[in-house]
Amino acid sequence: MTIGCAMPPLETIEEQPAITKPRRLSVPTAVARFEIRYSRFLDPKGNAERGLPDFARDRAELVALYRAMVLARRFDTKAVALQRTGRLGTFASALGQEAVPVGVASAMRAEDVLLPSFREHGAQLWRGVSPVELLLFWGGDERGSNFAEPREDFPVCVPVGTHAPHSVGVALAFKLRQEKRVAVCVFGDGATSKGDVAEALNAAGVWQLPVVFVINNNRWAISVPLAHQTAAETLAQKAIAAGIEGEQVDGNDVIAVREAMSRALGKARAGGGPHLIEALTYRLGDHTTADDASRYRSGSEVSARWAEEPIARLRNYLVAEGMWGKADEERLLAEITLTIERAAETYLATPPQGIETIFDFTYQTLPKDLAEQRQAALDPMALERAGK
Amino acid sequence: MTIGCAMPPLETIEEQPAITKPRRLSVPTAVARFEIRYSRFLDPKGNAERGLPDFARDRAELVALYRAMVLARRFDTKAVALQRTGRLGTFASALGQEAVPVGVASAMRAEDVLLPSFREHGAQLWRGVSPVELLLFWGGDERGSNFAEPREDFPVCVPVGTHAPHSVGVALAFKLRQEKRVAVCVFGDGATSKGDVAEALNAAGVWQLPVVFVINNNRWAISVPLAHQTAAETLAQKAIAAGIEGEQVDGNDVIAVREAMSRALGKARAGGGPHLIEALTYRLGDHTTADDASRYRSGSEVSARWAEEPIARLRNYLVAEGMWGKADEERLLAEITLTIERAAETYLATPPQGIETIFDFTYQTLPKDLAEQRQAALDPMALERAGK
Amino acid sequence: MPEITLVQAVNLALARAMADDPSVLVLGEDVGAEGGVFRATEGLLDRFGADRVLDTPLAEGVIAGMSVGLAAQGFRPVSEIQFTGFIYPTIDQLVNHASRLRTRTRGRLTCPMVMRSPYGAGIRAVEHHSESPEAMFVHVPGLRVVIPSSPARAYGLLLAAIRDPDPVVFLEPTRLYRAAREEVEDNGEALPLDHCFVLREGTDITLITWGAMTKETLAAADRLEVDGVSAEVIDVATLKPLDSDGLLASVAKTGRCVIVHEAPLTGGVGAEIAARIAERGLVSLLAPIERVAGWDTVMPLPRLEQQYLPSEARILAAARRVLAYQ
Amino acid sequence: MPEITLVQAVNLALARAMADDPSVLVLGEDVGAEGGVFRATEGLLDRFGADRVLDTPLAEGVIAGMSVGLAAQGFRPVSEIQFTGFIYPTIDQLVNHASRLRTRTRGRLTCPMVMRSPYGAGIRAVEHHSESPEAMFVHVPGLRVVIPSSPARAYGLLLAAIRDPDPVVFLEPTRLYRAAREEVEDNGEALPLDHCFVLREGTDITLITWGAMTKETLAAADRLEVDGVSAEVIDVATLKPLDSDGLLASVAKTGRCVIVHEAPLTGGVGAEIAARIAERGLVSLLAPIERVAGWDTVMPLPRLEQQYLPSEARILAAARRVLAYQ
Ligand SMILES: Cc1ncc(C[n+]2csc(CCOP(=O)(O)OP(=O)(O)O)c2C)c(N)n1
Ligand SMILES: Cc1ncc(C[n+]2csc(CCOP(=O)(O)OP(=O)(O)O)c2C)c(N)n1
Ligand SMILES: [Mg+2]
Ligand SMILES: [Mg+2]
Repeated sequence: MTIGCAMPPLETIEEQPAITKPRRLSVPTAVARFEIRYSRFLDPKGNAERGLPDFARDRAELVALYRAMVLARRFDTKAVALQRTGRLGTFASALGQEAVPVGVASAMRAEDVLLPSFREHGAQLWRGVSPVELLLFWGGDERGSNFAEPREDFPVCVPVGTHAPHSVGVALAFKLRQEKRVAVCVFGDGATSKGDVAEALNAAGVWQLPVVFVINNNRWAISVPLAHQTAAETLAQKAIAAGIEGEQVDGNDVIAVREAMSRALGKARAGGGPHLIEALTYRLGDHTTADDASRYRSGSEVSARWAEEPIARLRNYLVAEGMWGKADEERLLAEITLTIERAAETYLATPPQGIETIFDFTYQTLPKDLAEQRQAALDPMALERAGK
Repeated sequence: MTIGCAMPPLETIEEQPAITKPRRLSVPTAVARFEIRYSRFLDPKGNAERGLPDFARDRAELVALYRAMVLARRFDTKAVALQRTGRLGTFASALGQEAVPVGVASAMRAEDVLLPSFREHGAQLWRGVSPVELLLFWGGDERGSNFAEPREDFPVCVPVGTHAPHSVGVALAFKLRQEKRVAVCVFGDGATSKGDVAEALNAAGVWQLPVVFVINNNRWAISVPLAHQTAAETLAQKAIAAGIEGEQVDGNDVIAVREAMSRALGKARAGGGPHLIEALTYRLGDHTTADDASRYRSGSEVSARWAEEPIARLRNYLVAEGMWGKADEERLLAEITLTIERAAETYLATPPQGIETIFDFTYQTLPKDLAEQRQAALDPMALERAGK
Repeated sequence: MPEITLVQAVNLALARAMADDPSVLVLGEDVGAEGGVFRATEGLLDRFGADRVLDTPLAEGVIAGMSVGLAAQGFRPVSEIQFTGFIYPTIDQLVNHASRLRTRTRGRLTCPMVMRSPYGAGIRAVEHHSESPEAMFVHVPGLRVVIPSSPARAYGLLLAAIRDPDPVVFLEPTRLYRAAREEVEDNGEALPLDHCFVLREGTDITLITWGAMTKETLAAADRLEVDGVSAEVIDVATLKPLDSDGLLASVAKTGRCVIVHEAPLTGGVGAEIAARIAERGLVSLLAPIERVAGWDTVMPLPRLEQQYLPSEARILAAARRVLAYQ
Repeated sequence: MPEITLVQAVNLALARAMADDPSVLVLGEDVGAEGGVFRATEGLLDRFGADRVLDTPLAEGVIAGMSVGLAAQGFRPVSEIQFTGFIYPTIDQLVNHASRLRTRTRGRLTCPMVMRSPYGAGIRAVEHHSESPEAMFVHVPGLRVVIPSSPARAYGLLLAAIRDPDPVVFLEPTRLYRAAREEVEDNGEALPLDHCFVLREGTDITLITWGAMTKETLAAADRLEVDGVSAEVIDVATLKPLDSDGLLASVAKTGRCVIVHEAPLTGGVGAEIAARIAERGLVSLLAPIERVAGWDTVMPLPRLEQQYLPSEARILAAARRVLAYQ
């Protein structure tokens, strides 16, 4: 039969083909099998369930993780307080979720690029964004996204999931330049419903890009619980649709998050392609300072979840192992309190930018018509002269 | 610990928690397992590999399927010929893929709703859209989408994958009205990369809607082969991300397509929720009449695929079973040729609509400013008077 | 008759429409138990049940697309997009499907859907929560675009939008959600979808605006009155189709015109209005039209947003230039 | 120097930019072996390899989004959207990210990306392949919008767009892709991105247009010349930022103006141009501005598309009304 022959030729019709007896296969054949695995090291009480990974045998490493989680929580507490007193804009606290950003960032290298959602201050702080910069951003000042370092990290992404495609581009840049760097994109459980995320996972798979996607699954997207977000048993299995690897970790166990991240980053750095990590945690606080979670979920659900929160968990382990005591805790809290208070003062003392900045950064060079508008915006006298 | 307590209390720090010996689990636990199955009944030569489903024991049923595939192919041949002679617009032939639309539509009930892509004429014809209407659409006349029946089916969807969300809405309508109807949405392998499809699958899963998604996987999206479209081993596994059931069938075996569809439709009708079927076929022709596939794929790849095409496969089975002979074939071809030729004549004899129609159907009632434009468009005299 | 806010009027109209017509559905992110982030859908879940008030997955594209499917099946879906910053993924469905389902099927299938979204700046919201993209929708044939600026107009226009047989983008100015109260009778009466509203009659100059900017514009008109200038203030309200006649009639009377909107100047709806006046009202114009609009920059974060928004002072200055023109 | 078509000029500019600058990448659906459905990227894969010419999965959203990521990393991605009917899923990325990456990071990250797309009607294409959505992009602060109307301008403007440090939407009129040939020297010289082009000088009336409508507009000008009318024809070409000065200078000279575009009238870029002239050029206007544009309907399927597109006759009629105005 030749190409372009639209119908089977009439002549062949009487060439009776051989008939074979039906082979009566009772079931269809399985052509692909998948499995999603879950891992953790510390149980909710802080007991080690398995041998800890190497980094976790080092007290300094664990204390650094602990410190970062406490810093994140204290930052959140301060930010909420500033918002409540009208000195900060709407703010999204990560109360109870600190192990995800800290576990993620602590496994990254400085030269990797983080693409955070709006609830990853913990990761931003670890990577060197200052609390002042974070407060500026949440206080409504663009300079908060012009952090001194890390210069190539993306700013907070407010539109849910839309940064996932960016991470594909960043990772492709690394691959094309043959750099051993990895893009890390973090988003929430709600974001997994967005087409952007599916498109990004798929594209990352096609090019086997060095990118790690992390789902900070805090079980709620504002008022929508996970069960109404998807029928998928796990969010890690979103990876299967893209033909990439996915796994689940206890997102309240910072050791588990960091360990999974390290593996994923190592694989990506070695050219092994993308990876998806679903970190199971819980949003203990309101969605943002503009939210009142008691409208849509019960207090008892929340209080039950307090028993799993990541800071107490790691502290229990540290204390049990004799690595941490009351004096350490007091010293740490004092240090962090000072850091945060100073940052808040600096933030509050920072005068707003001039209005000209909104013009000056629209394009690299100011177009003519925009220059005229800039002039008008800067010159209240123009209004005066016009007769107000 | 009470809700709202941001840090674990300092007092508890010295209450040494019990230490348990690490349980040394060597591997993480599997929390979810999935399997994608593949089914077919007729092998490429037309031999039955397994016992056929009930409907396929009935000659009339099989002949109807055969006729529908031949009709689709002949329609395509005619449409391409019309295009080549400047009497039809760009056209997308389904050469070699006829078993998918025919298998899909033949399993549906009249009251179900089909949401087709641009390569499913075979399904539209089965459901009652006339060849004249199809030619009108492809000839550039909106009346082609105002088919006499089935009145609730969606028109051809040209933007890839954007009809998947529509099928969610249609299925939700059925569910809310407690009607035992199913929405059937068909799209290509390329469409599975689009966020719309992922969003639709997920939403259908959340509400367990009566919708069957069918991937007409012809291995190419214009010039992009499946391997560059996704890293996923199968496209059926896109369902896993949505927590819904997915399976693969031989899309060149019309019996397999229809059987899988019947199961999926039955499940959906019974309230069992959505289903995804990946039908594996091959685009034997160019992407459209505007395409030249020899630019991007080899002739030998294509000729090898001719050995699997669906019409010869079913005919071989029918002939081998003594259900079909040369005389049947000749009679069928004559009948279909007549049908198609008459349709083409009617199409060619249909004068275009008046330009007023583009105004009259923009809204249900014509807004004032549009009425003025309608007037201007209808009145060439206005131009005349203006001095041309 | 109770005095209610704009967002309460939206809620009232939704409840009324749902009570009157079982085909009306409300859907979107957090519209159920949460009652919407601004409480526009508060109480609807309790009253009408989970079959008519649906929390959707977090995906604006599928909210728009499933609305098309529901509408084609005879439902009247009223969806909420949480902020206009997240409305862009719906544009594909609005342009390629919702707005043309009727015309591409020559009336066989239609699309009576409403997409509501809070819009505009001035509430010190986070990034992407303050934009005014109405011009993008106004350019799309087959859509209607409606923006209320008072509780009563919110009630009447939303009822009309829901009852309309074609797709409507309904943008609600967040800055006005709770800014003022007005008596609104829940009488089920809709307002027309193709008329602008004269908020204040005047003879010397026409100030044309919509949405939250009605506030500053009315304030400017008050101020002008002190100076002895009689300003007519028009709330366009139904931006598409646009009531050219209503606007032209006012300008014919006053001969002078300032158009005010929050969205960036270039390509804003003010351009269309100015163009129509320049085409058909040129004879009556005694002075150039001025537009006072958002700057052609990205909406700044809250610390600078007040300097982005057209101020009463800018409106006044423009009006005075136009009035002074000989 | 060879005579080449507009689509060949696009190809030439792409090749030139890639040869000059290793950070330039080409990506999109079917841009590789296929060379693009219109052959705009033909030969680039062979010449520059699969690391620089990337066939993407079928997902316009990710094409736009990954361009942002690539651009932030210092690449200059030039993506192709196969038809503007499929460009809508990119709007979210363009509005919420590409156009504001610079301003939201105060210059720390920037977005030098180009998104090319064939656009416009007149080639008897299937549904959704004939739209002209330029106005949607012109409204977005931080974007540039460029439309060439000749091979030489395609070459020079595309080079400029690729070298520009900010995001550019570059729309190519399909109807002109192979309509005419012109000598284009491959000299690597870019054209300015903020100037309109006077295609024909004249003194009695200014005809302003862009894209494929330059053809009918120039024909109308020829015809007017027969009648003794000297028409100036301007190709706006760089729609955003808009060269107001260039347009105003011409209208100041002629006092009369007709604006011609394919996109629907309402909210089209013609509105912005008319508004600017009405604001700043009113004194020089001897007659009302007229706009000749696509109707405010959905673009019809091919059998009616010619009646949708502004014809030479409609342009002429408008010009004559404007000329006759006293
Ligand atoms: C595209 C988009 N739609 C809606 C919103 C409004 N919104 C902000 S956060 C949020 C829920 C996000 O849930 P999830 O992804 O689980 O992240 P979480 O807030 O729980 O960290 C919504 C709907 C948004 N920011 N972006
Ligand atoms: C959203 C969108 N992008 C691009 C196109 C142009 N286009 C038409 S068909 C096609 C390939 C579709 O591939 P697939 O989904 O596999 O369907 P097939 O054509 O193979 O039946 C493309 C890219 C389109 N129609 N819609
Ligand atoms: Mg969440
Ligand atoms: Mg395909």
